[in-house]
Amino acid sequence: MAEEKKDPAFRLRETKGQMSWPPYAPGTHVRESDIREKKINYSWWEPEVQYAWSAGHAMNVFLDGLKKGKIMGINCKRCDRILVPPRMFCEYCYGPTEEWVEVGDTGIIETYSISYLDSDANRITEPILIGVIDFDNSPPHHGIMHYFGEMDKEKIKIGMKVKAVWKPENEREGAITDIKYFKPMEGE
Amino acid sequence: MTFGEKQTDPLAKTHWRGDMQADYFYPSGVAGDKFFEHLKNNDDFMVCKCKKCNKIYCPPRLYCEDCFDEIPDDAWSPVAATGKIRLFTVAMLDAHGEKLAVPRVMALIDIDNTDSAMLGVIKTSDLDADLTGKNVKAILKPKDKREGTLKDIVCWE
Amino acid sequence: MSRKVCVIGVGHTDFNSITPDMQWKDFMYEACNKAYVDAGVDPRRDVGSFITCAEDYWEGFSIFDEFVPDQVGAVLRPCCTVCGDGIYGLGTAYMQIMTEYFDIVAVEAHSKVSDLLTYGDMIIHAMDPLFDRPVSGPVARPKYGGSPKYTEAAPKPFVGASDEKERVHPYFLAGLEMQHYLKSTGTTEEQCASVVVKNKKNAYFNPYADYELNIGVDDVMKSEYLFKPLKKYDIAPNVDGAVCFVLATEKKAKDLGIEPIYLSGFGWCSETPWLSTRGMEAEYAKKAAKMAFKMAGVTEPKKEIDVIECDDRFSYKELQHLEAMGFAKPGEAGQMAQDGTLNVKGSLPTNTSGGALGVGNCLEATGIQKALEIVTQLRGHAGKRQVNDVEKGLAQSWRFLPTGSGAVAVFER
Amino acid sequence: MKEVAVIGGGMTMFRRHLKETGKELSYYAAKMAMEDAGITKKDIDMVVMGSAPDAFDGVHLKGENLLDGAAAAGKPYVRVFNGGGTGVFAPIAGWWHVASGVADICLVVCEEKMGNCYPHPQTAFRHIWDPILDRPLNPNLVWLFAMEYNRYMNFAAQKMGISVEKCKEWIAEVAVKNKRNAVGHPCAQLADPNITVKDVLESEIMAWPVNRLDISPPSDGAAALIYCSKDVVHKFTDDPIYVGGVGWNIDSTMWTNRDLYFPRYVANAAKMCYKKAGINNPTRDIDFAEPYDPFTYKELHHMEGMLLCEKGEAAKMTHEGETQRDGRMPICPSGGLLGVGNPIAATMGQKVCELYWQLAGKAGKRQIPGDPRVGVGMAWGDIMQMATVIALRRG
Repeated sequence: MAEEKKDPAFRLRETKGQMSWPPYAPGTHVRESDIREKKINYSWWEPEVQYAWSAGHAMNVFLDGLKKGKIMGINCKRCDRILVPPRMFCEYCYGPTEEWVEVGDTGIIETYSISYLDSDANRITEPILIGVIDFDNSPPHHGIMHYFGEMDKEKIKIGMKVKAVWKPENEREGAITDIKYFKPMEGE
Repeated sequence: MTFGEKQTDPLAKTHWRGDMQADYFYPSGVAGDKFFEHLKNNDDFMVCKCKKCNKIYCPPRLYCEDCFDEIPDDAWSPVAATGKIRLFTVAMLDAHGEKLAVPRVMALIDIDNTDSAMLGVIKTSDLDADLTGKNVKAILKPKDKREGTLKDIVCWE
Repeated sequence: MSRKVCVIGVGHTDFNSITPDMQWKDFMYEACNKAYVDAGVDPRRDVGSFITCAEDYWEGFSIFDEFVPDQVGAVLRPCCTVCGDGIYGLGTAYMQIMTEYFDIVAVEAHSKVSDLLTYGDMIIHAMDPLFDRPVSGPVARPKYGGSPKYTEAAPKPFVGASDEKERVHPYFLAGLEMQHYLKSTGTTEEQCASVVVKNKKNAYFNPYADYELNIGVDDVMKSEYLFKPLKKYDIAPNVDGAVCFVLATEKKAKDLGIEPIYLSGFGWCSETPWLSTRGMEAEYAKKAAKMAFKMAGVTEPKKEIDVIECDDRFSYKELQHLEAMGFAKPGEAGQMAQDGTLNVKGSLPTNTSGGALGVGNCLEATGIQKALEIVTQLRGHAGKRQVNDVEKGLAQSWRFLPTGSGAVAVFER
Repeated sequence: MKEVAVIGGGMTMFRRHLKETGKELSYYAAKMAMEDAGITKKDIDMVVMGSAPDAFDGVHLKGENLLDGAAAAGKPYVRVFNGGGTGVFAPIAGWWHVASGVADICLVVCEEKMGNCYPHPQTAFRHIWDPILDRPLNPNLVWLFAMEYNRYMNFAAQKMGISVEKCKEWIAEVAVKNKRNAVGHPCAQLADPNITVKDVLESEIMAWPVNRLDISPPSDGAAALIYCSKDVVHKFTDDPIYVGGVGWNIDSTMWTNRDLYFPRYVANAAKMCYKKAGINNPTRDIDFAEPYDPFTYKELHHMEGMLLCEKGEAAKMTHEGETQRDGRMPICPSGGLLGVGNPIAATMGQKVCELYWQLAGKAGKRQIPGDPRVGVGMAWGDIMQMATVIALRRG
């Protein structure tokens, strides 16, 4: 047990009138090793938390498009704006969106990161390249997040032109992962 | 019509599966740790009493929920792991809404000599009996198998 | 006080057991859009602040607040989430308007419970992890896979073992409470059954209700015991639905040419979360009602309130709440349900919308659905279920198992 | 509207794991604040709880579970939630309880127990992403901030006319400043009097450009604050600290549809707050600020959003020492999240309680020299979209 206080109870009255706040820090620190060695009593629980979210019409069209090798956006005519990923309404004018458009599968890197962490915060040696891609046919700063591949981590930069690499058609299932990653376009 | 177009294809893939699965660790806390540490080595409950409200808490607390005063170390004492059934119900369903193979009798048990109750599973074969007011005793795991959680209480009998 | 808060617009979706055609965003958008059209306001220009009532685990996101602004019209505007029932949202909106920061505030609450596959386990997850939850069953995940992975560097801590295979359904808590209610007040199971019959009948006249049913007390009594004495028909089934309210100052309402329905008082209260020391008398409803009546200047609730919507997600709850709020003496509410006092044409019309038993259990939207019914009644738009001469109405809700918290709102014309 | 005064604050130790349950932590913080104000549970009219995701503590409806620790058993109690913004949003909610005239005395408690989530608190963060567009890619939360960091850094470097590497160095100075400021804070998890820029730049890369010391790690902790209305404040103090104004604002969920270089939502929230607080010229009227600093660049990003400096120039201000405790505009004198720790909602302890302690002259070793009269606290949350701002003033 680390730093076990003699009196874990909080005794503020004794420090009344002191001018430095907080007067001291209530709490008992526990180290990760104390937990592993079961030096404190604890309970454990594994909840079952499963969902099946309704995708909604806009996402259905988008996912269906991915299956066919297309990235679909939708137009808000009032704002003259193509929304990618698509949605049923425009968040700026609060009106319904109208016309489906393909935005193509090429674009530029809006921003990126070179990650040495996986999704559970475990350290990895071969980094994951990840970033936001703005499509050529969508307005500036309208894109999606995805992986980059066939790319040198030394050479990646903001504004680089990239193109989607799709899974073979028979392996696509209507998911964002139907795109394997984005790779640099020739000349980059 | 709220939207420009609506879904009309009944065969469209409408749902997306996912989860929020994670495991959870719950330290027993200052008061809980005393309770479970005691339960690991003894067959009775360690409880505490608010000196101001004269309320005896089981499970014990660090502070009194009514007057919000701290409960000092010298207000702790053990009580026997026995009680009286205040309320009971016969649960037929599991958490998924399916029939339990064996119905489970769940009860709220007033712990003797305290002002508190605990939830518990009652071991009984008679599902139609009126159990209200019956005296029950906690059945604990063998001492070498106790882990310092509420699971050390197997059931009440 | 100089400012008065009133309802200027309401909107809702249909309530359905499943809603596969709409994402949660579309669903909320529909309700909000209808409310804004009803009030005649443009959310992007007129509405000052937005409030959503939601809990993460009901929705399936670690931070649900993220997924709110677009569909309620709150992009780049003040918007927040209140983890509570819809009536908590209404009260919050009331306070925000009273600070004079805003003139118009929108409140949204919804249930998309059909997205959640493990409903029972979720309520177990709300029980105290140390002293209540382990009673329900095994610690290890019993059914679905998909457990998190552990690495050698960060292994899984020691996990206890147990013999049971299944976790028990958390509605057993309601079974316990119902037993307490029946025993302490002398109410009978038949009286609870007549609440079910009444509410499911009322739902026939409510176009958005999803669980209308033409049954008699006998049918309810013959339905099987699931958590004795709680029977199958005593339990409100789950439903999807979204409701949005637009609240404004009295002056704004007049400017917009809308006859205001005043939110004249609200209150909420929480009892201790410990099942171990909590009474089972719905003390929360009593205190919340007291606070709301004080704010609304209601001195004789039984006389002054013309229509009541109270939480009836289990049939006995309606009776228990009526008694707690002072509309009946302990043990009398059951009699009132039986003799027709609580019917639409009775002297104390209760749950005219069909309540949760008729409309469905819509989680955090329960309270706001009840408020919606009160507003509909006060506006005189309730059609065949319209109560005559309504001046004041009360909506009450409970935060559901395993909590002891609830809220009350009083509306008047 | 009623004027609202702060009359008490409290906080617990911040650590990766604490032995206490969430309720007990809330109790410690609430009790400290109540002792500070000299009130008992009877005096409290209403209680507000601020707590971020349920998925950390591992309790559904966690607000309900925590309520007895927040002195709320038998009282009106509500929980508000804005992701990371909760640390300042809960005090804002407390403010409207009193400002609206509904309550005279309101207790605000913020609690977080991130250590409960296994295998790692990141596991819970995995579920904050869009389930269809992002979650199938198995994202890590740090990626998100790394991407924003990168976008911001490129913009700032260009604006200040320096190289990206130099800019990263200047940004790292934020970690040095805050971890040094935290020395003397009894609750601090990460105080380090000897840390240097080199240490920060050479700590392991998590997701470039974010290094380990650029991040504030997950913690357990709680904090509490007590408000009273101006009508009753004379019972507690002669020199009250008032809430000048509050503001909050949220941007679109679609973070990939926004330009990340500048936080528009912070600017909107700050403008709302400043307008109410009568702050016409933020750089002149504000004496010190506590912007949210879970990552080094965020402090700078938020300073710009809070209009405390020109867009893209906050790093320069830091480099020139203006944001030090004795500088022209002290930023995060408490040590911030980078120095004290980041139990999401409980950061109210640094972001609002600290304002109170500084203005009341109770901050001890951390006290800002001079006579601070106006302080601004800010928090930020959700998917880089929510900003909450509060201004406190003396007298």
